[in-house]
Amino acid sequence: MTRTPPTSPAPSEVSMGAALNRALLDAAAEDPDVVVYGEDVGALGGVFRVTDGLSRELGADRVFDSPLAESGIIGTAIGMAMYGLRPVVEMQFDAFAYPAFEQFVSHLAKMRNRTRGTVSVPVVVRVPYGGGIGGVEHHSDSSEAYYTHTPGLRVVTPGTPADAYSMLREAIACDDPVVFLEPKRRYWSKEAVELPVRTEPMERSVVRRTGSDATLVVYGPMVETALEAAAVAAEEGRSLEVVDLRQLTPWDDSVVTASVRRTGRAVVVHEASVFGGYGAEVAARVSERCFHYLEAPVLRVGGLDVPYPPPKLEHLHLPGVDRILAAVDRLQWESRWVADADGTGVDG
Amino acid sequence: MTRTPPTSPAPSEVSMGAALNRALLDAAAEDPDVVVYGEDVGALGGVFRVTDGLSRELGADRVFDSPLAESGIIGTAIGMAMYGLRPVVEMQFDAFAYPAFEQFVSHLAKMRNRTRGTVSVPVVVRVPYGGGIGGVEHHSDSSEAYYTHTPGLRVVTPGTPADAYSMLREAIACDDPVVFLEPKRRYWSKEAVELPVRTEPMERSVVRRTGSDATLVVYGPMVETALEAAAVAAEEGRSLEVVDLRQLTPWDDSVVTASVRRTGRAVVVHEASVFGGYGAEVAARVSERCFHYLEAPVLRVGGLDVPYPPPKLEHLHLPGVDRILAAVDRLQWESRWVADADGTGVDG
Amino acid sequence: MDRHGQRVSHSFFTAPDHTGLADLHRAMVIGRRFNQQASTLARQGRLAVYPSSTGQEAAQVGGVLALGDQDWLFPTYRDSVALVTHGVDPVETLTLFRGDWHAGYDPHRYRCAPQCTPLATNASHAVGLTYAARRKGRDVAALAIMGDGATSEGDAHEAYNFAAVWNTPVVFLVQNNHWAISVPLSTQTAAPTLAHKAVGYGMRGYHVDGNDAAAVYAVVSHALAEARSGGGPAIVEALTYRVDPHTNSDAPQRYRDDSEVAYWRERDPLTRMAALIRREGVLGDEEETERALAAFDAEAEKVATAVRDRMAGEDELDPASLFSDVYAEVPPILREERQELVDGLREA
Amino acid sequence: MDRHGQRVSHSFFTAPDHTGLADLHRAMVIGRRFNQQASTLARQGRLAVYPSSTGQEAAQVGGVLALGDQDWLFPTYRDSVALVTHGVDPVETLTLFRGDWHAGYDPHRYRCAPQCTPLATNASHAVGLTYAARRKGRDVAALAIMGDGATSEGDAHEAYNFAAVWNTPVVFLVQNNHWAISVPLSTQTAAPTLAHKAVGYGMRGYHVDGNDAAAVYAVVSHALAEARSGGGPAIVEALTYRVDPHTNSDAPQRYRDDSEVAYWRERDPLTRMAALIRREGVLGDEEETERALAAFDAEAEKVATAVRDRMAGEDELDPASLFSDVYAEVPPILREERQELVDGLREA
Ligand SMILES: Cc1ncc(C[n+]2csc(CCOP(=O)(O)OP(=O)(O)O)c2C)c(N)n1
Ligand SMILES: Cc1ncc(C[n+]2csc(CCOP(=O)(O)OP(=O)(O)O)c2C)c(N)n1
Ligand SMILES: [Mg+2]
Ligand SMILES: [Mg+2]
Repeated sequence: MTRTPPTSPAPSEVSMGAALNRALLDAAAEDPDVVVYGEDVGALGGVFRVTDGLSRELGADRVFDSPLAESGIIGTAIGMAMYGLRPVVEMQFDAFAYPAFEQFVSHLAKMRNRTRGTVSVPVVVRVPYGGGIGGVEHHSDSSEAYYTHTPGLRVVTPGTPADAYSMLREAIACDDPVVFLEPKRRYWSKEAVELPVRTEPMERSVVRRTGSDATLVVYGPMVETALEAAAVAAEEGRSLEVVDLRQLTPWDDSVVTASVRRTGRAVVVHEASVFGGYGAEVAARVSERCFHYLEAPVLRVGGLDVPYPPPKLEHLHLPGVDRILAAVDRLQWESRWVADADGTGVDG
Repeated sequence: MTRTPPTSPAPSEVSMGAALNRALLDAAAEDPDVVVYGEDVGALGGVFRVTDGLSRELGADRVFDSPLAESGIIGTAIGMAMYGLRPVVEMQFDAFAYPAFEQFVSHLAKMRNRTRGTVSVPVVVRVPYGGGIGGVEHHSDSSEAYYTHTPGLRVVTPGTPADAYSMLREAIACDDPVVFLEPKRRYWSKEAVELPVRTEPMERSVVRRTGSDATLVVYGPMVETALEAAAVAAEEGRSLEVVDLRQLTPWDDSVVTASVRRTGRAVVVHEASVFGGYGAEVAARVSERCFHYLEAPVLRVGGLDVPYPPPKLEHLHLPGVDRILAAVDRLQWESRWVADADGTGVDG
Repeated sequence: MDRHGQRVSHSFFTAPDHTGLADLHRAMVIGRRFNQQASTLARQGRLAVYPSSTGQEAAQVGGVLALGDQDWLFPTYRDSVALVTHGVDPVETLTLFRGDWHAGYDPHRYRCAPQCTPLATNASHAVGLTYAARRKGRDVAALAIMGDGATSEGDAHEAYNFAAVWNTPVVFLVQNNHWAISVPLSTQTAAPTLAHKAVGYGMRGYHVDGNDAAAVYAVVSHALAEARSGGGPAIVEALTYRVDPHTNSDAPQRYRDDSEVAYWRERDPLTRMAALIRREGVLGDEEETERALAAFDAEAEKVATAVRDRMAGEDELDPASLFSDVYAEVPPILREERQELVDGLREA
Repeated sequence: MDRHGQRVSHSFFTAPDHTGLADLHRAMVIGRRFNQQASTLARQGRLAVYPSSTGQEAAQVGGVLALGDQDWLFPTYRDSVALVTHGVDPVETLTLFRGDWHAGYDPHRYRCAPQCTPLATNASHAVGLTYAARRKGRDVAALAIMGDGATSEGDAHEAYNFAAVWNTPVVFLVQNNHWAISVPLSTQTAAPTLAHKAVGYGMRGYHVDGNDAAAVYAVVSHALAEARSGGGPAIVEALTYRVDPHTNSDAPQRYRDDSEVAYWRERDPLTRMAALIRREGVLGDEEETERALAAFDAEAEKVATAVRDRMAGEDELDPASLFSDVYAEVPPILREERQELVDGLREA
């Protein structure tokens, strides 16, 4: 995940957490309408320290703790946005955003539409999501599918520190409500990058590694994992392309479909349970739009269809390099698969 | 949707609403642990009259109104189920279940798993869902995808009065928590059936009409619509098979995959917005499992990816016979489609 | 005022002067006529639904007229009379119920949030909005209206609490009309009054005769003044009664006695205010009074006629408008769907 | 008891007798030791996390010992000492924090719901459970514990209200330990006390010194007795203090002063109770007293040692168990996933 330009002096390593922190600081410094609040985001700096020092730097009237009530947090943020502020609020963990679900679906997503565009609600909801940190129950949900099926919300998730910075700045500047999903296990992932940085616009998917044999479609925490898998595959002589989706809704599928039309094969990877997960949309869309280009069915690798497991078993739930490569292996590389297409049932 | 056996005396016509009402009555009469509560389910008999007369028949201690708070309703139902009752609660409309989302996801779905099977929570949550009744905002959501992506919940939806009766009885007897989605626009749909009736087990998908050219995969409110479409198609010489899914999670795809392997083509239809909808799972799974049998990509027909429209525009959002048949027409019936499979892009 | 319109004095609150009383009465007369007109339109099927507030005019008018020039109103579906009193175009008020769109007016223009259906959910918006206004140095208070039933929702609690902790100038006007559809107040609370709820938030609670417009006006004015000067938010419980059915499709005979309605009709807010006006010569001598009262009636009739006339035709609704305000810009996926829809309509 | 362990009399509540005082102290001593042991295990990385309740033993022990034989406990993550006092196997109590599974015990066996992390969400379960028990003719009350922060959640409100309206025998024990992670009480409420909240629900509210086990015991016993005999539920606010960090990964120096901790250490519940016991000769003469106190210490040490020993090894966790309790029966989709997982593990 190194993007050091060869000529300039090497920029320093920045973690995703630090990049997000800096993005909040810079956004608030530039725009007095930006306020940051939630549970423990003030003095403590957030349980993941993403808001570390902000209250001190920007003042306790700009960065502060609220009563402990998620629906109230989203609701008040909507009201603030109606009067011209740009609130950036934090849900402490993915599962703790559920109490606010009605505010997300019935108000945040719909306010602009309900009012024929006269009221916009530029709220950013930061949600640390996903697993891999050994958290006990309710601390590791991948809740993206709940939001991405809700028209009116913009759902984005960065996979690298540079994107974390750039996309959060964009999200704050954006007039749509943005659910900003932060892959919490990647808060400590580092990248050499000079901040501030501007990466591709967030609505665009990005090819993180080019390849010719198959496309790995990923986002958030799985970007790093997919790049590792692609590196291992390369050693084994298989060339995998890695596409990082970045904005999940509204989704522009053009980068992915172009890639799959080139490679003819695709595996979608995410941490969330496979059934009804975001990968279903990707697989369905890619299967439809690339039908005549596909050499093999689009496969999905993801969480098991069970409640998120306890810490000691989460490694069995989370997709890793092995499971990704196993899926790649199942992409019908041998001609017998195709020969079997007479209906006697290779996948029966 | 007539199932009159030719020899027996013609049974009378029963509406879906009446079938549900009777199922509640019979279940409660048989099992003293069944209690029915929610908003306006008592004296009023529910805003759709599904609980009409039950409070009188069964007593106000068995069928009653609770305080107006959905999270509290689901939460108390969980507690009751922990002590051996079988509560059947009503969420007045789909969108009004959202305040309880945390209880659904973090407790109802997980209680059995969290406790290694020692605590089961046999709660049935009845949710009138979907549109087509000219309801103003928040009264027509199709919220199934939120539940079907949540392991631990059983999500079922009947498409006919007989199924409404039988599946609700099964749901109440089931030891899993069941989200029982009632297609509210079909409350008034009638079928000649003698109650009580026992249809196929709810976890089994059912072929409602056999056909050989393509498979329509539907559930809930779209069962009737798909059968209409198939009838029209038949007149035009096209033979459509209609599969009614019934139980959406956990889903046993065997009936659908067998059908699609036979017909080679499939269209998934639902009212919910297409993006990230339940149809994505069906399309993804069918595309994977029937890859070598498919003559055309699996298509989806569903709601637009916008907030549910106001009454006067909802007809543009909801799939009807025309849109279903238009999709069937796009299933690449002409050989030029196949000939084009060289990569120059018929779907480009 | 007692139930016969006889003035009773109160040392604490300031009663409105003659002009104030006249304004209250005029607005109630218009409001009542508006309720009747809208109910008629609903009966004729020209509105999809209408939740009448006949009997509750005093509470709504008294509350709204207490608002200052910069203040905002956060109403529910029940509060169309409040909107009309607040200055929202009566036809735009009915857009929601007509089914043409959701909110029919520009909230910023009228300082009036969209009428809210998900119970108690816009109360926190009021808290956020007034918070934002204070941050921007503007003296803006808000009146957030909710029903007795809505106070049971978690969102009411969170909004009250945020307001109290943040000390934002919001007055929560609880219209206790004794029923939440078919559910009586006794099912909602075991507290002596809903105003008692204020205690738990450390704010003021007022219990007022909601059929006495002058009293409501006096109490809400007082509460707003207190709130504005830093004295904190307040709950004002206005005791009133919904004389009409919940909406035109309700069946109140199923849950309440006609005698109860009769009891409240005798305490009709318009009759009482008219009695006071006549008794005290608020509008001048007898002749002047009758002339002025007739003028109110005439004005109300004009409002009703205008509504009827302006709603006689059908507004042309542009299908493409479904897509225009989902996001600040129309994203590619919606551009595609729009194209498909428009093409489909052109073919048909 | 004053802060030095001097008895102060109270006419209303009945103080525990000598045996009662001894029991309270013994349980606190064991609880304290358990907290220390668990914290040590967390520091050693043998627990994924541990939220210590050192300083809050009196509140938990006093509350739990007031429960009758059929009564249920609904605890939070903070309340491990309550569990151990209630009789739950200490090692099973730690299963959650060890990361082996979620709830480590059978709730029915111990009449103890799983420790709850989503704040305030199990309070309504307690209401439902006691409601069900009453329906079944059993005399079951419940103690539902929550923190000061949790009272801000909508779910707390709904649970209080359901309990009051249904008149179920639940005592809500609010452990006001002054902090919700880093957020002080003043951010949660503007009310004089949290016990004031009871007023808005028409129930009793008690404010008790939460570091005085005898007082907590007396008040909770009283509240339970009242509730049991139809007097309605109650909120008992126990004023106490979390002396340790929120969990082992917290950084309290970021948000609170050591002097505050010191202040509360001086009011340590164990020290106070020991002083009273010594002063009043609760355990006999001086020698008997010291012997008995030493016996408590020894017993506590034994509990700690047993915990340490029994947790020295690693439990073998069966991957297949992930699938066994998601539904009452393992559905086909999970059978497939289980097979795939097991096959994958065998290969690797
Ligand atoms: C969250 C939510 N749950 C349920 C409903 C359905 N519903 C609409 S109005 C109503 C009754 C509301 O009663 P109340 O708050 O007293 O207001 P009123 O209608 O009497 O003015 C209900 C249950 C809703 N709109 N929102
Ligand atoms: C719904 C929800 N939101 C947020 C959290 C994250 N969280 C865990 S503990 C905690 C503080 C709770 O404070 P309090 O209720 O006072 O209990 P204490 O930890 O002090 O015992 C928070 C915010 C959560 N567990 N659940
Ligand atoms: Mg009401
Ligand atoms: Mg606390």
